Amino acid sequence: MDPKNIWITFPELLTWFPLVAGLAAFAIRKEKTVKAWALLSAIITLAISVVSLVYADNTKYFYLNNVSYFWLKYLGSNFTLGLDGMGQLLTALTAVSFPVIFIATQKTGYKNANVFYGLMLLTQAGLMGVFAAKDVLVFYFFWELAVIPAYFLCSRWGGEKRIQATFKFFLYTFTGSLLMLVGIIYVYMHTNATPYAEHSFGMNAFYSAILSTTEQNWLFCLFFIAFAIKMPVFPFHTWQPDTYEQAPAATTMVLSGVMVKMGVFAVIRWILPVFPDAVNKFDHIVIGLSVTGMIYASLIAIKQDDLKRFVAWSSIAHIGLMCAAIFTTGQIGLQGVMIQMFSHGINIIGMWIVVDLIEKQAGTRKISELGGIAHKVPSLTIFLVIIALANIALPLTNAFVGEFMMFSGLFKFSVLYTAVAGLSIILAAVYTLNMVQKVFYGEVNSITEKMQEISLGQKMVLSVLLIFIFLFGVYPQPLFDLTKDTVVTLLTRFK
Amino acid sequence: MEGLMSITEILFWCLSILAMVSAILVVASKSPVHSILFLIVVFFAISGHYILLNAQFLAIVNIIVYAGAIMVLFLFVVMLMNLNAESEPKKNRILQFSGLISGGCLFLVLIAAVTKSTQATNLVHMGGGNAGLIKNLGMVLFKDYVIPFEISSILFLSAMIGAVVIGKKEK
Amino acid sequence: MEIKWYIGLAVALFCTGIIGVLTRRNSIVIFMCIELMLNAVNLLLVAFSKMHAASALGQSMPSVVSDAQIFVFFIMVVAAAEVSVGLAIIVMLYRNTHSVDVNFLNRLKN
Amino acid sequence: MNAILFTAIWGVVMMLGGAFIKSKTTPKYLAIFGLILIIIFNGLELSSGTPLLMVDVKNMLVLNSFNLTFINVALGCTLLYFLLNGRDIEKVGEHVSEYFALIFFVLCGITIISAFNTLLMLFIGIEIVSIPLYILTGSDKRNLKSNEAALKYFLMGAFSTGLMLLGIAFLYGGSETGSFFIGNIISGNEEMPAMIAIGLVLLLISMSFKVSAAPFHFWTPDVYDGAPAVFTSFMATIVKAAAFFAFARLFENAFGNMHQQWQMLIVILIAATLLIGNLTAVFQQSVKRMLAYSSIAQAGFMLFALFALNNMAKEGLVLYAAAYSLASIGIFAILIKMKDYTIDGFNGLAKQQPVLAITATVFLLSLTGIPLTAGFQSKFYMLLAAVQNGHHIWLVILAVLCAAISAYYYFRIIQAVYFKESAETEILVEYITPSFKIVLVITALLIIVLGMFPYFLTNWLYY
Amino acid sequence: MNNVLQMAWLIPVLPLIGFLITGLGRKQLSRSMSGFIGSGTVFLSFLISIYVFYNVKGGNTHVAHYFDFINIPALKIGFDLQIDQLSSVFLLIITGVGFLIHVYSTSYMKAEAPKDFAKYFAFLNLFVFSMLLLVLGANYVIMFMGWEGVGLCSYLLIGYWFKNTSYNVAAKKAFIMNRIGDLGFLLAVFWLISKLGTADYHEVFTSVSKLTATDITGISLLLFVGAMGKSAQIPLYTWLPDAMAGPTPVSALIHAATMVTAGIYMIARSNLLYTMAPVTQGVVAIVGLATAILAATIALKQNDIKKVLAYSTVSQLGYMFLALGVGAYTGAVFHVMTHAFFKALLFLGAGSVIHAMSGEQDIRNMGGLKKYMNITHITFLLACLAIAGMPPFSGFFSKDEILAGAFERSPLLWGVGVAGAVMTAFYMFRLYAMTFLGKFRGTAEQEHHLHESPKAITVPLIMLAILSVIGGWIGIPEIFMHGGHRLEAFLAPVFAQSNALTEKHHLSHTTEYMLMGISVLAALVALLYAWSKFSKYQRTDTEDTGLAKVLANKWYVDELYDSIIVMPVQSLARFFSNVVEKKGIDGFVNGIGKAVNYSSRQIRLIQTGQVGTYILLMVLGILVFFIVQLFL
Repeated sequence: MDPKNIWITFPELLTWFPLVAGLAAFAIRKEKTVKAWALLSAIITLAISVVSLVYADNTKYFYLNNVSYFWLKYLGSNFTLGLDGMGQLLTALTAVSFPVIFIATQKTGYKNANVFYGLMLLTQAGLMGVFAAKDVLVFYFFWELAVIPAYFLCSRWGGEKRIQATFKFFLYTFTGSLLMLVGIIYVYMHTNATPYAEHSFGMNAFYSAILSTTEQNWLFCLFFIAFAIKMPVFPFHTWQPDTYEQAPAATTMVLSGVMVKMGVFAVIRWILPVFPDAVNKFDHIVIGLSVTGMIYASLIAIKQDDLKRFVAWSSIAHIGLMCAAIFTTGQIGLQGVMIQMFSHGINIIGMWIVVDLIEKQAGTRKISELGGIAHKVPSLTIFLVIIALANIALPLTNAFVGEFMMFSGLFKFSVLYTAVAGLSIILAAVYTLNMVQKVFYGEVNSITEKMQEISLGQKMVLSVLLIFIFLFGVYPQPLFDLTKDTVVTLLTRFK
Repeated sequence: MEGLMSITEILFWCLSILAMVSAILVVASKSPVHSILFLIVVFFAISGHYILLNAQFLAIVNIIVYAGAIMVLFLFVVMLMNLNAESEPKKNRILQFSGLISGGCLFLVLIAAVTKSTQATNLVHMGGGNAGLIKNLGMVLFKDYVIPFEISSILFLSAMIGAVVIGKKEK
Repeated sequence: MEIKWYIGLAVALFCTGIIGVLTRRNSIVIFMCIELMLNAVNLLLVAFSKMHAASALGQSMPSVVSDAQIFVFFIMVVAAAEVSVGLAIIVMLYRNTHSVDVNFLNRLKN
Repeated sequence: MNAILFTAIWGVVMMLGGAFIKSKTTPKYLAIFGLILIIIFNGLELSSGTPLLMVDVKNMLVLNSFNLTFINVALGCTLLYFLLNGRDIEKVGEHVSEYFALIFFVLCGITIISAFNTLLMLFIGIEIVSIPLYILTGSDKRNLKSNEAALKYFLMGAFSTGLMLLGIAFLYGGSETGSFFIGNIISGNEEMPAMIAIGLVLLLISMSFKVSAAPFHFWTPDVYDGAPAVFTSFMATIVKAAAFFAFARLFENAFGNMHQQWQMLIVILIAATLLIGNLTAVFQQSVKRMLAYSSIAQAGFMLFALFALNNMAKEGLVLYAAAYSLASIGIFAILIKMKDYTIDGFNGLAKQQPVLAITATVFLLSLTGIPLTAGFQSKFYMLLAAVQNGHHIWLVILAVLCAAISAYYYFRIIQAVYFKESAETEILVEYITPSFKIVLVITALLIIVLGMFPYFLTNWLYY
Repeated sequence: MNNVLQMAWLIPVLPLIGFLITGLGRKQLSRSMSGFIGSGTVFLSFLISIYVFYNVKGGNTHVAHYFDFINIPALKIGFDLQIDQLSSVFLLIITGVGFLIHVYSTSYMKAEAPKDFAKYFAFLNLFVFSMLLLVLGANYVIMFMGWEGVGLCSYLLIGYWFKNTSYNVAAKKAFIMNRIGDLGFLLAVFWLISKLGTADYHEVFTSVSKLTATDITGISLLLFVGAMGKSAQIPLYTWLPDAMAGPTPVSALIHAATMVTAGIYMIARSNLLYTMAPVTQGVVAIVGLATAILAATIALKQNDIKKVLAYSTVSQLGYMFLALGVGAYTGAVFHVMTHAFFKALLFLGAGSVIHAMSGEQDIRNMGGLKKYMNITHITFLLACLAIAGMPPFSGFFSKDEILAGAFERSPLLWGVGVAGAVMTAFYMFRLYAMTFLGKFRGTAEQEHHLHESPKAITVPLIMLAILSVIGGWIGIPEIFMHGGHRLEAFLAPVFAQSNALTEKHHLSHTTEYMLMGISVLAALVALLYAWSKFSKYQRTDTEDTGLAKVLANKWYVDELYDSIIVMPVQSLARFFSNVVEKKGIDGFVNGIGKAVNYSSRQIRLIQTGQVGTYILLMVLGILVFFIVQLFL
């Protein structure tokens, strides 16, 4: 296809459209209109990403998925966006999740809704940019652009303790990203010249940067801390439960459904290829941490009485597995991570939706105060049970594929870690079933008495999620085909 | 020649001692008025040095501007406020002491540094030399240094405005 | 006469000034000590200028010598200006507080 | 050259104006008009390379595109400053036009110290900057804080002048050439002689005093806090930036080729400044004082220019000057409008004054160094320069950690503005004109544009 | 490709469809409709299974590949179904017994509200689907899907009456214990993948030579761990008795006939690995035997009719594992089959009794039911005889084969096995006698509506009774009839590789006769003793003491697990969330913030507000700088 007659590319569309729509949203005063507008734009974005998936094949449609124009010319940073398999996957996830979230939280009212939805869409733009960036500086910009609106969303519309909680979250991530910035600059100084500058921020320049092993080691630390905080990996996780608990439901969904993937994505995109030696050096430490985190988080999840915190902890546990699998630097493990990024996004969003519905109706998140919802709202129960089981990777659900592959990748790497990590499978069953039993089974009580059947829209949204869950649980191959090349090319650096 | 040199040396030392002693007295003496007077003495001593170094212009300016104008200004202010020995409350000892010490240290450090350097023993061209004569300096000032000279007028303008802004009584 | 003596004298005067600044509380006296410091500098400059005069450099280009003395002149000029402003401030202060003690006012701290 | 002359002239004009104009508002317009003229002239000089009237400066001043650009930045910021704070300057006292005159003199001094080529010019320039500032600091005569600030500023300023002069004297004595021209104080990069070293240290100290770098920063919080807020805003931004420019200019041209021998001092300065500035700012309750400390913290970042001393650093310095000045002027302008200068005074501002709230947010984000703001770009350039220099990477890491701390106190304001509630009845700010809002928005936009396209500014340096 | 077995996917999919219809339409469907759909779909797949069976019998086995499940360069896992002798046998058992139990349920669950009724059938169908997937899967991954699927269904069905917390707890226990096993299973699969890069039965068994002995042992052990969980072996057996909380047909189908035998199927499927790992075989045999005995002992003192059956199931499963352990794979499968018949029958009978007793399950309150419910009584008796191993009932043949196999390995195993058989006979007839003989011990109004159950219940009973009588005749030992063991002949291909590895030293006929005689006689004695002892049982409220008490309390195993596993985990979790998290990590993070604040509060005190101090500090700074610059 001739690049000349392409006037706009998919990554641009995916990034700019939400941005513009978001800015426009600020201008809309009426709550209903702005909601409709946000939903509409989210759906359009989804449509765009669906189309882009059709043209995903970079061998044929390279110029539809890649674009670059001058930016900080003399610093060697061009505004480069590009979608490879992984990028496609995650932009798709982003595109899917936002309409779902908007529909699911349709009922919730916000004061100055226009700001709320504007910020949400800005966050989406930021996420898209992060997943599409092929230039470190651009990546960094979008990385922050995604966080700042999220921060405002959380501390403006969150719970009582929102300010401290989300500020903690912000400081955490900000510190992390600043450290990363130093790392970026350092690597930049070791990249090759470009026509206009003696160094370059381009992705390929970074991939081919010459770094001694010692340099790689401490640079790795700088980068990894930033991403570990975002994922989060034990012991950098302490911001997460508080933030998820305090943030408004919609934002929480974005945070845990998509933004968490930023960390995973970034590790794969920016750490593995740039610091291969360091990765081989630190893999045991990182995997050790992740595995510890899995068990740790699972155990704590057992003790949680707050539904949101419960989900948060379980999420930490699952992310731990992803992080571990990445550092096995094996094909199976990484493919597992790829598919799991998507699946985890879907499942966790589903979890949040259900939790949110419960909170909205029952007015409490305390597991101990709930019970017998299965009588009042059987449909909700069915949805939750399925999603929860998907979350703990029951076969024929999407998460199973991912976890299966990640575990077997990990097994290749080390039997011991796998055995320990495996315990989390059991623990996951324990805490999930505990929750299901306490919340949904048993006798109806005064609090759950007043709950009603959920709306059709919500049912539809959840059903969509279920479709994803089962579709990719039974036939995940499309996702593999999408990401295969990314993984293979990535692993060529670990020969 | 020998004798002459020795005379200048003697003069140098006398002036130096005079300057130092009165400088110390400036700091030490209780009453501000005394300090001022001693400071004037210091200035005179320094002017003496200038003459020794054959920098007549500066010697004169120093006397006129400093000893004459500035110090008198000080004197006026002090008188105006009729400050006397008792008016200054005692400063706490530790601070004074540490001030003394650190000042001394600074002195030692500087001296040590200077003596280290090779240039310390360069000779100074006493007497002679006509660079410091009023005529020559005048030439230089109004030929090469006309720009800074003009610019310094701004300084005085702002000083003047300052006097107005700050000194003028509010209505 | 070797330059080091002049340096010694100037530095000594300068440090005396500093010590005065550090040990006194009367703002006027402190100000005078600062003047003392400036004069020490002047002396030093002149001495240096004559030192250069003595050196080969001075012979070749006499401007080196006069530069320093002009500089001293400017220092005096500036000092004069400074004094007028400084005293104005002190007087203003005295008007408001009837004190010239530098530590009398410390509303601004921490 | 134009800038120097016309600022001086206009200063005189304003001064005389003070004698004849009785109305309080006229001087403002006069000043703004004059400033615009000056900017135009300077811009012409920058673009054409030839000043309007040639004056033989005997090479005591050097006006290249680099410092002309800087001067333009400074003048431009001052223009914004006038536009934003004109009314507040009128409120300070009755000598309105005198204040403006003084500000013009300061500008004159700024142009001098950003173009000086001999130590003499540096000295005079700095004095021309300082003396009016002493006065402006004390201009709120009835207010004891103002008096106190003026006295402190004056005494310490004079003291530092003394140090500087001693330094100059030693440089003169120590240099082989016996010249005050910064170019040829030292020749070659051999081990520097003791006297030069003394002179260098003393100059370094006096300059760090001017730019309020720890441990010579002590005057800053008190003076900024005591001075009338309008003038604080001016001092803390444009003047400080200029001082930095002079600092960098002096040390690059005079001692650049023996950089390694004094880099350690800069390292100490940076570390101390960053830590003290940021840590102390954290606990402040008064926003004004907090900003004073934050200005110290920012100075820590600007010092990287001297640490690195390469092209990147020079670009960065100009960028930083612009970014920092814009943001601080903006936030100060808002602060001045507030009834209550404490952080709680900002509670619930977003409800009452959305425009102020959003712009304030932009300014604070820029000060924090969030991407898409000029603040980020400038910090980024500084870090680039520092890393390029290659030594003491730990210092860079320390810097970013401190930046994280700074986020802590800047965001306290943002939180107050957006997330805290005020007692519904009380009005937080006094009357605000639409024009004020417009200028604020423009400033904010400038910051964002610079944040996205820093080369709009940096390209001028190589014009 | 145009192999008729290609359409094997219908077999599991039909129940799946049934599940979807009944599940989604549960609000609309009437009882009869959902009952019909539920049983109908299963019946259809039963028919297909028969068809498939005959195909296979005709020697036509087939691996049907439908689509790629995972297909990346490093790993290929197809969504394949394997139809061969082994799976076809299981297909028959599952669909056949499954169908009967569905029919039975239509009447048994009448009391339920229509939508719960539908839900019940949905779950039941889902179970059948998973079970079929389990046995049809052509690689361990597909098997694992079914494997966890059945676990899930058993969870759902045990907790079917979810209002009752204790039921939920039981369900949870079942699921978690299964998960523990599943972990073992998974690890085994990972091991296979990491060593062979495949999980396909065929490829694994062909390339098994690539594996070292340790690999094989490890893999087989881990697989066995999986089997422990699923088939309720020591130490993971405690969930099965609790699982009786579910509706009785469920117990019959899942916890007797099919699911619990998944472990046996799996080991039989991977028989080669086990044959090549003698260590594992030993472990399997011993664990199996131990379970058999332990469960039997416990069963002796249980009074809940279903509990007794549950423990007997456990112990029978133990026998099957014994068989597997000693390499008598055919025996194991054979016993699975017969056991499916008679145990299902027993449960259904018990269900019928409970139904009649309107929910009463304690046999001490029963007795003399034989005059009220005849068919139930007869069929139950037959089943008891079968399980007690009385010739010519089905149990006899299978159990005998197992014992024979055990004897081949070591007489000791045989001896213990016989002891177990004796106990079995004893407690079964204790149960029988206490339930049906003697006079009724229940309350009056219970007595007044005692009645024989309706057709839908009795017909399946009868069918199963017939099966449990004649079911054994497909496996008549050589000594009675040459070529009598048709099952062995049929299954031979599956175990061919293993049999090739183990040389068969046949017992002499005399010993074989002797062994049979002994075991049968011993059992018979126990049987009669129990009959006489309990036929006129009278309620005596004397506390059990000593061993009896221990048995009545199931050897206190639950309590043991509670104290050595559950409690520690709980307290560890509490420790983490309260101490490590709050005080430790988060404490540290917040500590940084506090430290900054504190230092800020301290540092700002330097700013004394006094010029003197400031200048002093400056001078000190100057000194430092000079020293750094000039003297360092």
